[in-house]
Amino acid sequence: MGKSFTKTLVSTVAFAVALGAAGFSATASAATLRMAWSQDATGLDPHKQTAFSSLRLLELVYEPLVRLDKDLKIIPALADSWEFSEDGKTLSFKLDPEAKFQNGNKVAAADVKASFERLMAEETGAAARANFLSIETIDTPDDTTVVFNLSQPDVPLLTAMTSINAAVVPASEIEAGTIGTKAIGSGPFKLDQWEPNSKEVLTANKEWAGGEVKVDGINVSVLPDETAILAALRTKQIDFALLNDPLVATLVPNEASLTLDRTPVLNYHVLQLNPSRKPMTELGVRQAISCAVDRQDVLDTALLGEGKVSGPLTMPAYASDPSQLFCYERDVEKAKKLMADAGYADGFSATVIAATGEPPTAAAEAQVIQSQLAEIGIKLDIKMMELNVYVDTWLKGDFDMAVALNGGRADPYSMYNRYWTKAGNLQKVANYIDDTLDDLMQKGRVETDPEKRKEIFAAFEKHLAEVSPWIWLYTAYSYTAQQKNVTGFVPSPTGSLFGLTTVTVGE
Amino acid sequence: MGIVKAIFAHPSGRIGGTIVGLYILIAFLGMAGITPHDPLMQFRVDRLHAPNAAYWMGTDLFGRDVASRLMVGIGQSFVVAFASVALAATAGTVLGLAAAWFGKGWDGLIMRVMDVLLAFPAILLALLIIAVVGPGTWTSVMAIAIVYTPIFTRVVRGPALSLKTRDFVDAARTFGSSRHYILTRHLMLNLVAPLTVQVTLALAWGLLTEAGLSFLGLGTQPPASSLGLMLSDSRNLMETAPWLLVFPGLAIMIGILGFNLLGDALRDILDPKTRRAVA
Amino acid sequence: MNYLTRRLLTFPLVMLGVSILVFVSIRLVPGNAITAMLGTEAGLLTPQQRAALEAYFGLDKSWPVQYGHWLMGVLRGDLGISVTYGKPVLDVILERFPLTLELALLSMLIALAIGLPAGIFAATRNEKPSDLGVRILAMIGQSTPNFVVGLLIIYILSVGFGVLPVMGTFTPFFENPLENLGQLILPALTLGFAFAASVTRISRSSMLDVLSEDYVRTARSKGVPALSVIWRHALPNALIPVVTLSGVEFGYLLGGAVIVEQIFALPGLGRMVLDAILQRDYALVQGSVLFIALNFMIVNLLVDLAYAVLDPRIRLGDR
Amino acid sequence: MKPLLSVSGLHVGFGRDPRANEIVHGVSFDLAAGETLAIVGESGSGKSVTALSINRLVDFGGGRITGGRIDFTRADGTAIDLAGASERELTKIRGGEIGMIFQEPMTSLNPVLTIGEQIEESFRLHRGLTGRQAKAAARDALERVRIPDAARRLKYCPHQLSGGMLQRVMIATALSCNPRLLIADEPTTALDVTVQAQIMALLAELKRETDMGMIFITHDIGLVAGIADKVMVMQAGEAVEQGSLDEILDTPRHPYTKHLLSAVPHFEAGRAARRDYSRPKTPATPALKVEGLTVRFPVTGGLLRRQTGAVHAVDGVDFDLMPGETLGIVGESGSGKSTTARAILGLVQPIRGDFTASSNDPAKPERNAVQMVFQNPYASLNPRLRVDSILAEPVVASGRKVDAEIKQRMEMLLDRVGLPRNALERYPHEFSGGQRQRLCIARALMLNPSVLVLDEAVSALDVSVQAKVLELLVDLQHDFGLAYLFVSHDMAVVERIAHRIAVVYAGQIVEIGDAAAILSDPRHSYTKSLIAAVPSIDRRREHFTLDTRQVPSLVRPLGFEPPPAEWRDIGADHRARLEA
Repeated sequence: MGKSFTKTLVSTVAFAVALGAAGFSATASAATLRMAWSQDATGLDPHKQTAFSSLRLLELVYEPLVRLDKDLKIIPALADSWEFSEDGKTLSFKLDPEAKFQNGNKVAAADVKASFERLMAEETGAAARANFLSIETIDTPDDTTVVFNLSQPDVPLLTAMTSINAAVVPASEIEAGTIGTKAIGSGPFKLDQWEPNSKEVLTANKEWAGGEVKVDGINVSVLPDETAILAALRTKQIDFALLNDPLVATLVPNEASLTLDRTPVLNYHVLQLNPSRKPMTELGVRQAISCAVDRQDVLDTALLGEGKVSGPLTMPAYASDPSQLFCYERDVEKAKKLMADAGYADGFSATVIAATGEPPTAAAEAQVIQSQLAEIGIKLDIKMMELNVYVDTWLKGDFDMAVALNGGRADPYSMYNRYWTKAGNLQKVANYIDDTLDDLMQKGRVETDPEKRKEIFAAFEKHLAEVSPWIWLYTAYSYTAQQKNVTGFVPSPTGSLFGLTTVTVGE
Repeated sequence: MGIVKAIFAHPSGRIGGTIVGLYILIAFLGMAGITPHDPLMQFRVDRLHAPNAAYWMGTDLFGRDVASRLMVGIGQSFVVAFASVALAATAGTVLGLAAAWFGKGWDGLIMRVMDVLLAFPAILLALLIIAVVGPGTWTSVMAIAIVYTPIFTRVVRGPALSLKTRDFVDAARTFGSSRHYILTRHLMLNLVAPLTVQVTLALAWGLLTEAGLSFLGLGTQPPASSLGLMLSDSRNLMETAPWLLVFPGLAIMIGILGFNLLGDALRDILDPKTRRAVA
Repeated sequence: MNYLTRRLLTFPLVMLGVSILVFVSIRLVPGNAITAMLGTEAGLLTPQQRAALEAYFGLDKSWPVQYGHWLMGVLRGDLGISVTYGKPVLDVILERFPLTLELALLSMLIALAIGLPAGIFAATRNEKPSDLGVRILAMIGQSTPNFVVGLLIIYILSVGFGVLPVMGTFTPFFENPLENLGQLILPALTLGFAFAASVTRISRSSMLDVLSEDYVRTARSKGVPALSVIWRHALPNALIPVVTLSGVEFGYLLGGAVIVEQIFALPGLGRMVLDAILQRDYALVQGSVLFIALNFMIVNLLVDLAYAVLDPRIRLGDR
Repeated sequence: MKPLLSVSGLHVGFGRDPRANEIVHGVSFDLAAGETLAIVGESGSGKSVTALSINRLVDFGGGRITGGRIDFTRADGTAIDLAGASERELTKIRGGEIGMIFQEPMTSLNPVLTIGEQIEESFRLHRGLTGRQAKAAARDALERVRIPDAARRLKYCPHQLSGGMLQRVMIATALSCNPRLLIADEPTTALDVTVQAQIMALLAELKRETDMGMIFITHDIGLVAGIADKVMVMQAGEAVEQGSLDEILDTPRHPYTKHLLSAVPHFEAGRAARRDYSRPKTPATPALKVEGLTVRFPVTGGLLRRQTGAVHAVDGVDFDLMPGETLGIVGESGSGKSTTARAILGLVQPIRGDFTASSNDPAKPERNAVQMVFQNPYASLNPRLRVDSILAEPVVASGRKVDAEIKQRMEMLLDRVGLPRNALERYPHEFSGGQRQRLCIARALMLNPSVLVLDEAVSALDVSVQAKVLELLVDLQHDFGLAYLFVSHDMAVVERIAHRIAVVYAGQIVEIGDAAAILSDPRHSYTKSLIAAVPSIDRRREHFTLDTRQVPSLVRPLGFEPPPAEWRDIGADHRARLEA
């Protein structure tokens, strides 16, 4: 009995290992990039999807008229060239005559017009519509020319058009109502297969007008646990991976066969205050909080130092030296004084909300901030929420404070008009009305001279930091980890994976 | 206190009883704030310190003392486990007794409702409850309690049905004893034994479930600590700071082991079936 | 069999309860498909846009109307369309189900293959050191959260041995059995670990009970050899609690093993429902919970049938 | 000639330290082939352990032989000391050379295997028979124990057969390989008297057919008379006396043997009936009067559980019971005697019938006039309540406060039933079976009832305890003027306590009247067979005859009403139902 039991156990284990080993040998063809990410796309409609995880997939399939390069300069995509009229009220594009949809049809001006009209139609429900409100009419003088007639000069419009939310889709597909179920774009890859939250199979688009794709295709696996992604990298199951969690990403360099790329991103970590709620209504209290938070310490603890302390403007072209901003050096004494002056010498209690796992460091950030603010007598209660509950609460502005990771844009106006202009869509989230801020935003929007724009937004940033409706913390990195034989990836601060078009998989 | 003596006379009861006793002591110390360090104090210069003389079990990402957090965490996990099991046992007892005693339609109704709860995937049920109410200690208590209520209802209903036909209940009826008297004195008192066993085992389950919920980010909320939360926080630091996984992991394993051993011992002691005479 | 038929008749009732519970609870959760899709950008929507999207997601009607509509569909076999997958809910479920079913079967197989012999062995060595050894192992197995087991397996294999089965995909068994088993063996072991421990414990105690029964003594008095006493006389009687436990456990596993699926990146039912809840895919949540509940009840019915196979008193009895 | 079995100085112990925990202290006896040895003793005397030591089954119950020899002569003439034999050899001997049957036929057969499979197994193991041969052999074995329709019964599972049938199957299995020694451990204790008689007859007949030695273990010295050649009396692990059947029964020497023979109720065909009461000649108010009591349980079938028939558990029972009188209700299991008792206490709802009880004390409510004592003293006391709470329960139920007067009554009753006063602070498990039954009686008397229903009240007790409890009951009856309704299957016990007897068969009274008259001169055929089946020391080596009559089914179609009973008067107080 004893023997047979031991035997059973041994043979079971042996069987398991044998089976396991059988699975290990499965490899894809050399020229196909095996990729993994932890969050999958949530839908295929480029106009409607706003989740970053969706956009980075759709960017490989669809194309906008123009796109941003790694330095956030606007470069041609479907459009070969473009120009603003003198008065800044018309914007015309010349399309690449070679550009073709994956169904074989040429990308025509009519497709562009149809795409933007769809985007603008309220029944589409496209959130990005808000960025294109200045478009009045669209003319298509010929097959390769598109002219946008604007209600007022709108410099940030062009930057907004780099978003995949402004992708050009086939007019015929709009007609057929199949946008969102079939992905037919003009981009470098075709989406052959999509099993949500499981995997994507992409093949290179040989007809792509933008150049030659170096890999045959990309197989994406969705591995929700990032430690599993790391394990898969170590065992060479995947060639390339996106990582979010700095705790995991920092382990990659320990592995001789792997390389880790860090790219500073535009998205910013922020502690949002709600200036409509007492005592955050007091400028002194907000400033005290700003002074009491040690941004570098939060970064060092929650993100293991993986990032850069930053002011509100995160795009290199506009960013200023954060040390020049209000209270970016921690000053507890000043904070205490500010509190006392505002009548809160004994501090107060407040609740801070944070989303579970989004970003993965949210809980840690909240805890460090909690301990820092405790030093000036502010008692924070952390309330973690499932992402959708958080979003719901956030949109209602129903919080004292919120730990957030907000999206950055290449243009300061598109990035912040929703919060800090009087008509901003998310004004009720920011809950802070400031004439100076609104004024500077409006000036920045119509100013076409880059140098003057820079000055305007520098003033905007300085004022914003000083009135402290929010406490900007830092920007983190986006991480890509790859095997040593994977070369040529060009990362972008927008987090775009468009750089995969130049990747080669070596032997 | 014959039962304590009996537990300590039982070989696995001795181990289980000692473990559980020790844990309860630790939990009380933790709750009372008698810990080596302040469990919330972030010694940020000492982040991710390996175990040493000052920090017996090392420090975590924030430089908090793991040993102190473990003590508080055991307390927190115990509170969740005890409270949820107590709720479930109470609800289950009331429902199970009602089903057994009133029979017929009531039995059918109660048991069908329990069937609904049982058929509803447990983790999803917990998830939905937590999503509706928002995560937190008392939400997880409620969620775990609701998941366990049908189990306790079944545990009570079966023996209650058989107790109902026992001679001493018949005897009580011949005296004309009141329903209340029969339910409390004859049924409840005799259900104490099977319930005790089930409660002990459910406590072990409660600890595991709390850990599972915390792993999904739905249990105890930071900066408070619980065994499950400490474990789940440690998973991405498993390689950098293994002590963050090892100590809470061991703590939860030994704790559950303790409850299981104690439950087994109680089963042996309280269940007349295993006391069967030889030959 | 009468009993089973009566059980079958309670199915619709329980299903109705489950359907109401899931319908209401998923709607009580803050946030909806719109915020799930758009995140904070949902704040950019104009009222008209929001109304259009609500109509698109079917959120514009009152709850009772939505429920009635859905229930009518369910009765016709139409569980609705999943908004995340853009496919009929039933199709999505049936795509994920083979994995979940196989994983559950495999874990149960592992649990029974290890647990049953171990439990019987321990029972025959009652209170001897080898019995204590098995019991302690079983206790440890039962005491370890399965995500710890899973993470450790992954860590040890990937760091220690540099090997790991392919994760994130699922090859149907009949397409490539070896690859399929390679993908599932580790998660199945992870799940089977605690499962085996429970089986060990229950089979040990039930075997101990049976071994002290009168008919086992009778068998011995007839000169039946020790092994035959165990396999022929005791085991069939000892199996009933094991079948109950395995059935319940298997029933739960058919609902998907959320945590293990998450760790091993398996596209199973559990993660699908979790994602569906997170993405507020109401139709998918409702459909899959209904599906899981039905499976659970069917498994319970099968357990009852297994009793009848094992025990002639139930098979032939006049219950 | 060597004896078949020679046990000398057998010591058996249990647990971790078997020597310290000894149950059998040096038992010795011899048994020749063809001889029957009866081992008689009460529970805890070590008689079963002694028997189980012979084929070493005691090993599996946690026991160990710590001393002595068990020499057994095998079929090939070689001798073996079973006390030291290896498990390998024992496996061959068990079943092949030593067969064994047990007390509980219902639990001693494997519920998941068919009768056939279980009998065949012996043939496979010891005779090497397989397939059809084994099947044929099993059928022969069943026929040998007089089971009708044996071929079909082979396919039955144990739960489909009655206890008597199962015990025959056990015997068939044990005897299948013609063992040289049969150990029968209380083989009839769990059976009804008439079935017991049949099993005894069967054993006697089979013994005559073969040259088998037999060890017959029983607590009932009356049963021994019919079958044993030699008797060994055991008490507390020791053989206090052994000798030939006649020696032991006629000239017992050891006090314990004498006690067993004298103090224990033995059936004496009415000669031992009580003569301390006679019915008043003039009509008086009965303590309890039952008229046309009818209890039916619905039988349902089909999906909708529609009622398809009814079990006529009690059908038109009438009797009356005078103060100070005992009516014994006798019958076998399933006859409806317990249901009658339960119906009177309101534990089951009769569909028809009246009963009126009159109280001793006009001030007391009538509903407390009837109290009940149950069969199993272990089940009828809530193990979690202290004795004072148990005794207080009827008082609390009747709405009274537990005051000093009640406390006093508790103590008085404890005194009266022979329990110490400090019993009040103890729990039921601290008492023996007999003491618990005394507690039950005290509890039933708390409300000063006029009628006590005793449902098999002494059946679960050891024989010598039975006698004492019966004595107590008689005393109490005199002191309190109680009327007893004494329900029992045991004729010997009923004889000691009843003034009048009602014989119940298939839910109906078939004969009722003066106890002495009925027991000495039964008229109804059922009463006759019942009395004939009762074992007794007077009926030494009596040959029982086989009777395979089955108890009729009590299930009747919906709406069935039995024809009204017709009675024949035999004596002043003795009448029997007319038989068709």
